[in-house]
Amino acid sequence: MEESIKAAGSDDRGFLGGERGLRSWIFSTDHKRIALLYLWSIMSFFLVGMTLGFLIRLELIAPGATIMGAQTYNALFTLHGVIMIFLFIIPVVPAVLGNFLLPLHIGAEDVAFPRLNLLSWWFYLIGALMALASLFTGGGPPDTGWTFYVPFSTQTTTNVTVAAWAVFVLGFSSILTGLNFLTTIHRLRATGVTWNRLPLFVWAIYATAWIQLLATPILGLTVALIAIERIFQIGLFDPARGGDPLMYQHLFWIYSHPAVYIMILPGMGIISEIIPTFSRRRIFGYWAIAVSSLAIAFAGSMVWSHHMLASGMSDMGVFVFSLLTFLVAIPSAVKVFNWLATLYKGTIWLAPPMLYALTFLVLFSIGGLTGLVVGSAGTAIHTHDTHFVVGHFHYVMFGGAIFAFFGGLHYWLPKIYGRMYNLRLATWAWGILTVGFNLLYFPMFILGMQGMPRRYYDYLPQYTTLNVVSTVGSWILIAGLLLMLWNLWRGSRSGPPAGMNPWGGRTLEWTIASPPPKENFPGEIVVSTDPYDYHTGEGHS
Amino acid sequence: MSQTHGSYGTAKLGMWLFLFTEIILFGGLFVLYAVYYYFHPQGFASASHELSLGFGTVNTLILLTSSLFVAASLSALQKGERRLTLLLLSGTILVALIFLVNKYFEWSEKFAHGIYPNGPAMPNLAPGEVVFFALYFVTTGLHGIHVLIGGVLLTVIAFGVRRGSIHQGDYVKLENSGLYWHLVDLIWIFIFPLYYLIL
Amino acid sequence: MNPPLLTTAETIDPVFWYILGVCIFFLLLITVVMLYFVWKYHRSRHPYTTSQVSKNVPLEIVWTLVPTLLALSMFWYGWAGYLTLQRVPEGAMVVDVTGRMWSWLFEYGNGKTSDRLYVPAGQPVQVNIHSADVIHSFYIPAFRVKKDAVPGMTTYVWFVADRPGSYDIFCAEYCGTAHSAMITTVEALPPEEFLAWYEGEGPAEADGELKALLTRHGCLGCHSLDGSPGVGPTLQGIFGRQVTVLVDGQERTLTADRDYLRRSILEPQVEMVKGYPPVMPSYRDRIPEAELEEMLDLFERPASAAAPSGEKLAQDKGCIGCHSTDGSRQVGPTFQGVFGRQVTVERNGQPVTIEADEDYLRRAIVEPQAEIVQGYPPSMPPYSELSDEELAALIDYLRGL
Amino acid sequence: MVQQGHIVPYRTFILVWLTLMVLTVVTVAVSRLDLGAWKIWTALGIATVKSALVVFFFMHMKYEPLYYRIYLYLTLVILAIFIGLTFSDVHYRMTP
Ligand code: HEA
Ligand code: HEA
Ligand code: HEC
Ligand code: CUA
Ligand SMILES: [Cu+2]
Repeated sequence: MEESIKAAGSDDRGFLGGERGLRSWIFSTDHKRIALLYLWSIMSFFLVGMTLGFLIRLELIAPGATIMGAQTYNALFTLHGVIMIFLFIIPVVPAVLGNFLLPLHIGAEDVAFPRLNLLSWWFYLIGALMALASLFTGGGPPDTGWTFYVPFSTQTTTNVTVAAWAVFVLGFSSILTGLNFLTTIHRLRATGVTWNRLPLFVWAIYATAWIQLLATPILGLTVALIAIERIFQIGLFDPARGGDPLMYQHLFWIYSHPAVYIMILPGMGIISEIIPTFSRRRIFGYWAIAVSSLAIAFAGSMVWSHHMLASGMSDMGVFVFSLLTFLVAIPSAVKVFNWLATLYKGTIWLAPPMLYALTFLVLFSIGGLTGLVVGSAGTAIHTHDTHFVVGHFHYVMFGGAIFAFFGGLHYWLPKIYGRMYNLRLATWAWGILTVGFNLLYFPMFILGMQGMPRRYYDYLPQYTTLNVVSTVGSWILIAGLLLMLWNLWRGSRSGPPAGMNPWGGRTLEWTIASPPPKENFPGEIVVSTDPYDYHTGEGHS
Repeated sequence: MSQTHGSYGTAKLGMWLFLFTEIILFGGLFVLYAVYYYFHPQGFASASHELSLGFGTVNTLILLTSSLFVAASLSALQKGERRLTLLLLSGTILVALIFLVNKYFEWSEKFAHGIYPNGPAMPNLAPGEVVFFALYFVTTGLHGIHVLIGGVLLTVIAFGVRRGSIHQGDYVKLENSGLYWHLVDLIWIFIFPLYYLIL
Repeated sequence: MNPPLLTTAETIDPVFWYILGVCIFFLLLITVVMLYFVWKYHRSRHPYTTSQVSKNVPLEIVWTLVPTLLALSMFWYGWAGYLTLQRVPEGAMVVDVTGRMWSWLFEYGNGKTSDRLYVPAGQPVQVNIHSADVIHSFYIPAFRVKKDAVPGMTTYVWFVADRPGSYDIFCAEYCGTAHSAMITTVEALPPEEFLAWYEGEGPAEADGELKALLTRHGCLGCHSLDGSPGVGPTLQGIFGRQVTVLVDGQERTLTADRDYLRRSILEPQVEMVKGYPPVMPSYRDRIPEAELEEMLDLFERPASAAAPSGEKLAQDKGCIGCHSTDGSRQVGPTFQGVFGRQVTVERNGQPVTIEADEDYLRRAIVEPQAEIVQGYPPSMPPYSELSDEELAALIDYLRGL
Repeated sequence: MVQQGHIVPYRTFILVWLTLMVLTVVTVAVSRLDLGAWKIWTALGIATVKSALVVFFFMHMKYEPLYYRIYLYLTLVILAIFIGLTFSDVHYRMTP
């Protein structure tokens, strides 16, 4: 891929230059090269996951068998979920943008443990390959849903065991990344980068890293127990032997709820960078945003059982977890209001990153607010495990985390590759994507209200119309997505030079060349500016 | 500050963070223990009688002693007493082996009675007893794996000390491996009363 | 009952409206403010920043506190609704339901069983939920109730069907291959009719014996009885058929005799029918020996050429999902009195009024888009796959309503 | 480059070790008494003291910067939340 940047004239290839060849990449300990390794591998799996989503939608275009059988469908949404969650959205922002930017944002030469960083990538790759291997070995692709609920997951004859170990390995990768980032933020800040001068993206990564560190081990344990249960049948969750199937769900969600904040917090960090830059405006409520990231991380570890409101849990459990769920929404609300206030009296440039950031505000709000509907005890009973939930989580994950990530790509790819994509095409792609997105997922809220359960291969005819709309939406979405990816790809290969600071950002990465030199900064630096150092009377140049 | 001065503290912080994840990993098993104990106090008590208090106590004492050796070996290295360091490390590794051998006998005794996952004795047990043994095997098994890893780690470190790559001026590898070993001990300090002592 | 009993739907719906209302309010607020700022401070209108204020503590407090209070109010209202769902009114009729892969079995106080839930309209019903294998979830959207069926636990829901009619029951917790086929209905009957059913033999279990047995054990989730391939091979004419199986990877052809069928059910993974995935669970200890014997007997007996039942078809094909039989308007017009009634339809965009005779009904089923009843959306799918007998049976059934 | 961590005297370690030994014996002895529900709490209490000794002396926590301790407590609080909130379900469950 380094071939892609042909040294054009004076253009310096920075960390992309120097050593060439595959080995110089897959064994590199440079955080920037590792970030790109992640980018390429994660994006490949993203396309696989996307294609599966597309096939799911095709099947649902009409009741009955459309293009596949029930068993295939069940395997498809399982893989779609597993790939999207564990191979894509959990690692994507920390591993790609976090890896690339964290050292730059704090004025460091690399992360604290560069070799461990490389090892994390290898774990990611091995885990991913194991997940793929589960498709072709044993009793066929797993068909449990990404949640692996017992006792079904311990009884099905499909290849759940390998998938479980794959998730275990992926969890390891995530833990090591979190550990690395926490240590980096603590120990490697350049002189002058005090805690109140950290860019909010770094704060977000910091909060995320804590969740990765303290929640992921439970996931490792949980999937290991599934595998052990399948191999030895020890009966830990079997009621006939004194176990309790609901305890599995507790363990699973103890990780998997906090995991949704692993997905969204770094995205929120990106938004906190983009909005000030394109408004030429100091971020409003720096501390409110930083502290709310920590608050989300902490409170997020206390609400897991809102996924179990209809599971036969005790009423007290329902009371406690529903109440805490409403409280965890508050820090998100605080962030949204502070971002809005940042626009006030700024000068707003609707460049593609900003378009994604603003769309994020709306889509994430829709997703978050519908989270309240599924979090309230009375209404949760009706909406649980229906397409309403499917709508909710695609809005927060795709409309939230991934739109933020797309914004981040548009914002930082010119820094990473030193080249600019076509702004007009990017705007078009954004428009198509946004229209397709809403057409695809909004009908799911109505379907859910009407009672269509999720993970349904076949449905009753009264749900047909909205399913057709949704499927058509997915086609439009695809068009936008492919256009966007192609434009970014072409831009990074052969766009015009982007220059050091195309957007006028104030964080440290904009003070060095694009692409950044291998050693990042010329020796040790002393920082005396604030990451949001804008002044009244500024405009876009 | 930048990475050139401070890699000692950096490595140690990294190790501690890793230990936190280990605490949570075993913590998950303790969550299960707490809940199942709550559901089946009788079953747990009667099953716990089946475990040998003697083995458990000896293993506890052994492990605590090994922790002393490791802790002292660090002080020794810091003071430059290399021979003493090596002696203490060998002691620790020896103790780790004794622990594992003990564990082996303990497990095989259970196996001989048909108590193992899906073993012949299991269907006759009360539900609470079955989960007790399930948890017992998973927890002590996972702990055993940690003992093994810790032992191997310390062996590598001991060779490092002998070769001189780990010395008075650069001992963070010993310190970190020691931390890991202490964690293994720490976990056992809780496993012991929970599985052997409650009646 | 006084005061009049609120149904579960009547309890939960206002909660929905309240929470959705607050959500829509905030969404509009955020979107409007955002769009306004973007317009007002767009760089073409506002080329330079005019303020760098970055802190306002009172404002932070306000926009923390107001959402908190609103959130608490939403929580509380939702909790109150939930309590209603959990508190079964006095005098509720108790029915037990067991979920298994992939069917529901209802058991009533007098030992009667059925695979649909028959209840008297207007009387509260408590359903105690059990599972025979994995986790399922008992879900009736019309009543806003749902609860998981967890092995080793008994859970419950209650509801009251205030009008006679047919309401969908879904399995909402993923439970394997035929999860989405684990569907049945609540049949709310007028109290006298219910009593008649409850005490008599009733029309409910008119299905063939074999079919009933297979449904009960969830076989029909994967196997058909009409020759169509499903997850597994069809069971139509299975007895005596030549099958090619793989044993330890070795291909072998044999005749499906009694022994083979027994093995296929108890140890499905040993002899694998070629071309099918190894997903069939073993039914050892899951089917009582007596029932297994009965099942094999029935396989052996050549299938009687039973005429299709129109009512059954209407259920199976999902007609009842959109059409009521009690005169109420649903997605489509009611079936009650449909035969011979005067309808106004749009044909090629022209409204025409015609009498619903046999021919019209046939067209309306096979080619519903050609004539759309006025006032209804053109959402009915065409059922061109129906055989002539099936169509005739359906129309016969409609004639009787 | 010399690493200057705190050097703990052997004497401290030996004292700690002796205490740990004694506590182990005590906990075994106490477990033979009939304390009813208190039994598990005494056992856990003693285990907590023992582990604190290991953490603070053997593992040098006493000599580390304050934030190490804060992070350790954070981890323990999170674990306590995991166990505690699980009981908000389990403790009130009607059919275990
Ligand atoms: C990025 C991922 C992400 C994020 C950020 C969230 C955020 C939230 N989620 Fe979501 N959720 C998922 C991913 C995510 N979720 C997934 C994947 C599932 C399904 C898993 C599965 O079963 O497969 C799920 C399922 C799920 C359920 C279980 C549904 C069910 O199965 O029955 C619940 C229930 O409470 C819930 C609630 C919430 C809440 C309250 C938030 C809150 O954090 C949202 C906070 C945000 C806002 C509230 C919006 C912004 C604020 C304002 C606009 C101001 C106004 C605010 C107030 C008045 C409070 N989610
Ligand atoms: C990051 C998370 C993420 C993302 C981005 C998506 C993206 C999509 N998902 Fe998602 N989805 C999940 C996470 C995600 N999903 C999870 C966790 C579940 C739950 C799983 C479970 O229940 O266990 C789920 C479940 C789920 C369901 C519910 C299944 C069911 O319950 O029955 C549906 C149904 O429509 C769906 C659809 C889609 C679609 C259409 C997309 C679209 O975005 C995809 C758009 C498609 C494309 C853009 C295709 C691009 C194609 C190419 C580039 C190649 C071209 C190839 C061909 C034309 C063949 N998903
Ligand atoms: C998960 C779906 C599933 C369920 C439920 C299921 N089967 Fe099967 N069945 C299959 C599949 C797939 C095959 C073919 C592969 C095999 O032989 O295992 C099969 C094969 C068979 C065969 C051999 C058919 C032949 O052509 O030789 C018989 C007989 C059979 N099943 C009967 C039953 C009965 C009776 C039940 C219910 C008590 C049942 N099955 C439930 C999936 C299922
Ligand atoms: Cu039963 Cu889904
Ligand atoms: Cu959640």
